[in-house]
Amino acid sequence: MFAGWPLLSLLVWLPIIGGVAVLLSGDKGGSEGSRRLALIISVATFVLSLGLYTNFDSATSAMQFEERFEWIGDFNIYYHLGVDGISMPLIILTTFTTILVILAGWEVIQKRASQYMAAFLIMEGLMIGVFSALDAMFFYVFWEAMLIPMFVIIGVWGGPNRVYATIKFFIYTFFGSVFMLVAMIYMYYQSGSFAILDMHNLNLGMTEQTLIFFAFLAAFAVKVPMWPVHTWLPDAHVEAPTGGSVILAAIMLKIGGYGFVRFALPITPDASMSYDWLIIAMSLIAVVYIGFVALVQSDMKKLVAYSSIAHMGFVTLGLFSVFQILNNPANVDITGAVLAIEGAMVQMISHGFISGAMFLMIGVLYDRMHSREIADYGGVVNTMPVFAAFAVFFAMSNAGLPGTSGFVGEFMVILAVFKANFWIAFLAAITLILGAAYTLWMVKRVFYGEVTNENVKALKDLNQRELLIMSILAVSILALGLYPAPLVDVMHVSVDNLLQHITQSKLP
Amino acid sequence: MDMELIYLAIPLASLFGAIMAGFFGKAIGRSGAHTVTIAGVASSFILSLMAYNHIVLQAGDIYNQTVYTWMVSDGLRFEVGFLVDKLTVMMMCVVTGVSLMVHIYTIGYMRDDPGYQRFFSYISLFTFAMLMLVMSNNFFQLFFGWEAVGLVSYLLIGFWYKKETAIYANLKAFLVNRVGDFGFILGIAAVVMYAGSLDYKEVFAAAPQISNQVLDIGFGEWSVISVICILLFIGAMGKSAQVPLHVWLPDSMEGPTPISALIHAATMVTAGIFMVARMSPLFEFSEAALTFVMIIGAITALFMGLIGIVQNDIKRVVAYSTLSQLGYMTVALGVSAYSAAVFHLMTHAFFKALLFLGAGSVIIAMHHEQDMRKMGGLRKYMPITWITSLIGSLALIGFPGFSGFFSKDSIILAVGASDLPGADIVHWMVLAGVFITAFYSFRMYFLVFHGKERMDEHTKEHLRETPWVVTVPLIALAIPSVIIGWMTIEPMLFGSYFADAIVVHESNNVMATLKESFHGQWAMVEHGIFSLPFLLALSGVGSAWYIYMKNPQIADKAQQKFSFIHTMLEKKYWIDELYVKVFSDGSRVLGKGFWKAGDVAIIDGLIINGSAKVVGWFAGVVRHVQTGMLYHYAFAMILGLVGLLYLFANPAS
Amino acid sequence: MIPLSSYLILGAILFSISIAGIFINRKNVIVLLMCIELMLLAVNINFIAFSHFLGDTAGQVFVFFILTVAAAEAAIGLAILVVVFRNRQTINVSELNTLKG
Amino acid sequence: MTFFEVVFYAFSTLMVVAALGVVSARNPVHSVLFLVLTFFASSAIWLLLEAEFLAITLVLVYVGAVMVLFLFVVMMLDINVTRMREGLMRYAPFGIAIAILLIVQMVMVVGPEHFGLLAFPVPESHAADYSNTKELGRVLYTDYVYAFELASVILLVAIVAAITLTMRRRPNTRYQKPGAQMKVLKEDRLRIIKMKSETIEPENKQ
Repeated sequence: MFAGWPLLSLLVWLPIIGGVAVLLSGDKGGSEGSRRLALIISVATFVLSLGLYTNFDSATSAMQFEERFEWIGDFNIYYHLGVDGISMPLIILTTFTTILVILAGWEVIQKRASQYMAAFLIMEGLMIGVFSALDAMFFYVFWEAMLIPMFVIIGVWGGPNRVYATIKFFIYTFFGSVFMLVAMIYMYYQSGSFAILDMHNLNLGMTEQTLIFFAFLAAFAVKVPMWPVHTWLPDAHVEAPTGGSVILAAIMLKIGGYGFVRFALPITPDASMSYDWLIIAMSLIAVVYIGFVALVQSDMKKLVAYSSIAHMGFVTLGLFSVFQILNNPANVDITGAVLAIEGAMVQMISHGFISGAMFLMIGVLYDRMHSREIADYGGVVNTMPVFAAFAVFFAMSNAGLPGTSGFVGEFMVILAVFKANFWIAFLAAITLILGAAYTLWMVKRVFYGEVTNENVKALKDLNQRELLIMSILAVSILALGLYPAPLVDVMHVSVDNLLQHITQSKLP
Repeated sequence: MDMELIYLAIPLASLFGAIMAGFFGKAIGRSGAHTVTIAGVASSFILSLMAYNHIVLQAGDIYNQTVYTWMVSDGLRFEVGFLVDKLTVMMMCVVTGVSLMVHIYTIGYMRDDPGYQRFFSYISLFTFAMLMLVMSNNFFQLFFGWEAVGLVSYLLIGFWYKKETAIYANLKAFLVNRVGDFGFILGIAAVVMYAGSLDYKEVFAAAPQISNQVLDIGFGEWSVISVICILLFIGAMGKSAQVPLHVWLPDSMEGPTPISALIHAATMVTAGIFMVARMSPLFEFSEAALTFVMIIGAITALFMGLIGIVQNDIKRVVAYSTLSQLGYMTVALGVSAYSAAVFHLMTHAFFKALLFLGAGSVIIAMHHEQDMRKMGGLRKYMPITWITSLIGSLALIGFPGFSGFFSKDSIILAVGASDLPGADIVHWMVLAGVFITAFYSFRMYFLVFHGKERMDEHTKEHLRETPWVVTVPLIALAIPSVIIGWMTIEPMLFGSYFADAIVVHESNNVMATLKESFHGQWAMVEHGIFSLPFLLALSGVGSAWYIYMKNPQIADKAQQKFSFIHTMLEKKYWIDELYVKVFSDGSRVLGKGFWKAGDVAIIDGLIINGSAKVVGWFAGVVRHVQTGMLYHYAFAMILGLVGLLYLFANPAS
Repeated sequence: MIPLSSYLILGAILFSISIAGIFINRKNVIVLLMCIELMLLAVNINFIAFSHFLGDTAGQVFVFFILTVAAAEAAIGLAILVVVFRNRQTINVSELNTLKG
Repeated sequence: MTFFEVVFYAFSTLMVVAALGVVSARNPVHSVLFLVLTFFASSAIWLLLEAEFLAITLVLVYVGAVMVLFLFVVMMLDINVTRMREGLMRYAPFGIAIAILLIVQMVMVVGPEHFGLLAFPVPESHAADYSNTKELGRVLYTDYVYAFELASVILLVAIVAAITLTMRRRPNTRYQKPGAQMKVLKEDRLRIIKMKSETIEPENKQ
């Protein structure tokens, strides 16, 4: 299917151009047309992205589906796209999530619906661009451009405190990325090329590596987000419309993790190695500290936002524990480094599904009650039994129950970091308790018990559209939890290749 | 028939029933739901019997195969596979058998419940999960099943989701179990690190080599195998409700009674016992871990039994007796009498399920009244329930000849034969436990079935024996409660039944010591009548009779006299309060502190908004430079020009 | 012959005069505009002088564009001036301070 | 002193004087006229530099159009000259000081020391048949054609901007709207009502 097509270009530009078309179709005379158009485009993009999977050659670590044209010749900037086993699943996650987001906003968004849909489509194209760009400048352009639709989505369709949240979100992320730009330009002067793969082969001294590493850290840590630069996320989530939260949690956070994999680790392995304790400490704080913080949230969206931070802590923990794993003399045959990185990757994908599901779940409630306060609910299961069943399922997957995708990544990372250090694993495994505590306590307060008030009594169970979304997500989470092999198989070679870069000192 | 297909069909039949009842419950209706799930579990049971026939009776090959590969990463294979040996087959028969009884019983117990189909779906799902757990041939699937039974337990305890106590109990159960799983997953991680595999066979093969290694975890060096075993046992402590992770089990009685019988007495709570028995090749290498296991078990056996004395809720009494019996099993594990532990697990599964279902039967008849103080004299209204409960109680206290006698006496003898440090004290503790068990069991028995009829008139009018769907399972469970010990003690404990499933090192082999003095069941019964445990049990029954039948004032007097002890037992040694205060409230305080002080005050307030404020302040100061007067700007430009020219004019400087 | 420096000095003098003019006529927008024209002229002289001495036509092309832009600027500037005057009855710079915060 | 030098110094002096006039004249009209003079002088100097086309353009287009525009605006606006000159003298010394400082500095930078004949010898004059216009046109329409087009767009924008800025819609001006006028229907304007015919009773019919 689609063999020989310029798939990546299509994936990047189809949604963007489609988004513009949706924008032009306008809301005059009802938004039904633009909604349909948006759905068709997103489904088409998803189908195209499946072509990436079917045509993917998981035996090579080289970039595939490459497209390369000169863009700004004087600076050696190329229009250069390509994917490997690390970025390909993320692209499919993006296209998949966008469909759900468009469905989720179907009748909920009445104000400027076509613009809403267009923003998400354009966003989709830009995010795919981030995942597939192989030229640092090109990457940077997508990286920054991506902020604009998100800015608009929160700023226009957001909640009452949206301006504060939007500005905070924007400045936070912008602040980080400036340093990244500087690092990229520096490396351009060193290598004479903006190609990411050339940067991987660049030899850099320890001082340069350290500076570049921290520049990347500033950019990616904000995106992930890692403690202590995480406080934009709860605010942004609380104010964003459901769809915005879903995209934010499901994909935008992954871009931070992806950045670590694509830039920080292979380009500055020596600096990463000497500062891995910092990242590990930050990740563990994210897991434990944020877990406790999530426990006391009274706002459902905030709770899930904090749980996202805790889960993303596993990603960074997995990625940066490789050095300790490799240096632990007790490990002999199976090193565990691959396990750690693949665990982190799986955690990213799975968190995409689960956080998306959690936010959509809250969205369903919010659409009906216009409240995110846990205290306003209680006994929802009495009036929305089907929905409650889904909610418990998603909550369980958020708590990392085996059989759901949430378990896979956590399990792999815990197994791997045990090889690094007992106490790291110990602290990481606390998430088993905390994750269950905050998620299920919320479930208890929101769903179980007697009906607490008239509003809950009047709730209607899921409609067909919502049922469809929930079912798709539930099936995906279950499928990934019961059979993750197809996902990890495409990564193996790329992860091995990444490890080669990581383990090789780049000192001149 | 191909055995592989049978093994595959055993769990899947239950799963099929669960899916049918769960997703198509509305379509197939109430009778459809129970038909399909019972058919599923019944076929699981029959196929399990076939497997038993194949493995045990025909001495067929042990099956150890991978069903499918979940994932391969880093050379580590995560697989779903079955290991069917004699231990597994026994567990499969127990699980499916008890489950089948409970399924049938549920038809009567849940007759009027609106969540009928859901309930059947859950218990079938539980059967599936439990089968996956016991049939697993690797740690990964073990954990899978481990958590899955936890999930179903969560769902079932909270089955009556409107009941505040029930949803509190299910959250508590899940979280406490998660604490155990926390240790368990670390244990698995340690296994992966040192054995490089998740497969039982390979791990066990690597055990001798692991046992020489040490691990530095910050404070001193630990033997790796001890760390692994203790971590794994923490998982078992959660699932099998050992002190200090026992707090969830009594509360779990908020769930429907069939569940208490199936999950919280017969099967799921014994998963920990099963797991340790399965891991015997690892535990055998670590005396430290075995001692730890034994002590935890003894504490549970004695102190949880004591609480049972003061309970008035009929189900809670049974629940505490379960805790105490689990303690016995754990003690047995600790002294390397794995076979005795598993043997007790099996007999206990039958008689405890029987007791629970009997209690449930009483509860049905009493219109869901669970307070024993409002019962009494039920013997004449409910003869079948009465007689089966009596059988269950006798089995529980270890009346010679009944199944419980064989298993419990073996455990006590095994402890006596052990030479682990502390085994002497533990021996006395388990002996004391025998008295206590007899006392509270027969306290319950007398309070419920004998004496004055203390219920109100309305209830009394409607008192009658429960329908056949309830009584048939009672009878069906009463039979094995009586005879199964007699039938199986010889092969299981002293024969070669567990030869290839359980490994015991020569130095720890208490069962071999026991074997020397074992001369057949009759001899054991004869000897048992004059042994100390039986006398203790008898005196327990006697004092229960005297205190609660003959001379009820004594109970009240004792209560007043030893009011502190009574309160302590009533409050369960204040452990619940302690946990609520320390862990639940503590983590909330901690969370609030982190959030308010860390996130809101320091990060957001000081750093984020602080820097924004500094920028604002600075801008406010600098703003005054921007006068809005064109010529000021021009002047500034010219000053810049002059400066620039100065640089040009003096290129040297 | 006339050296390049003479032309440049001429430009410099012209430029300085126009700067002085900005200072002196700091209130009259129209004279300010004229001073800007003068400045551009000074720059143009430099361009043409360099173009001549370096034999490169590009300098003259540049002057051509500067003239174009200056013309456009003058047109728009004057138009703004007319509008401002129409609305405020003054073109005194110190009175045009609505935008000042 | 060669003829060139004479011309150069004469026009330079004229130019500086005129420029001084621009900045110091009391009346803006005078300023504009001085500015015109400055441009004339500079165009003469450009001729010396063999930039004939630009010199002529400066006079024809710039002086002819732009300066006239200035003059036009200055005369059109009723500027209170006296108020404008207030404080002129207060800043004059300051301005002059700055100007002198600048001149000194710039001379130091661009003076003969760096840009004298030694550094930049006077190039050979072009032959008589050399056409500066042709030369300029050649590069303008080849190398700089995009810039040229852009410049034309800028001019167009300037025209449009100037018109839109200054256009004033007078509320009581009457316009013709031919479209609307064409579309008018009879029904919009004419109302036919039925009524009984009024007949005047003959008063004295005899």
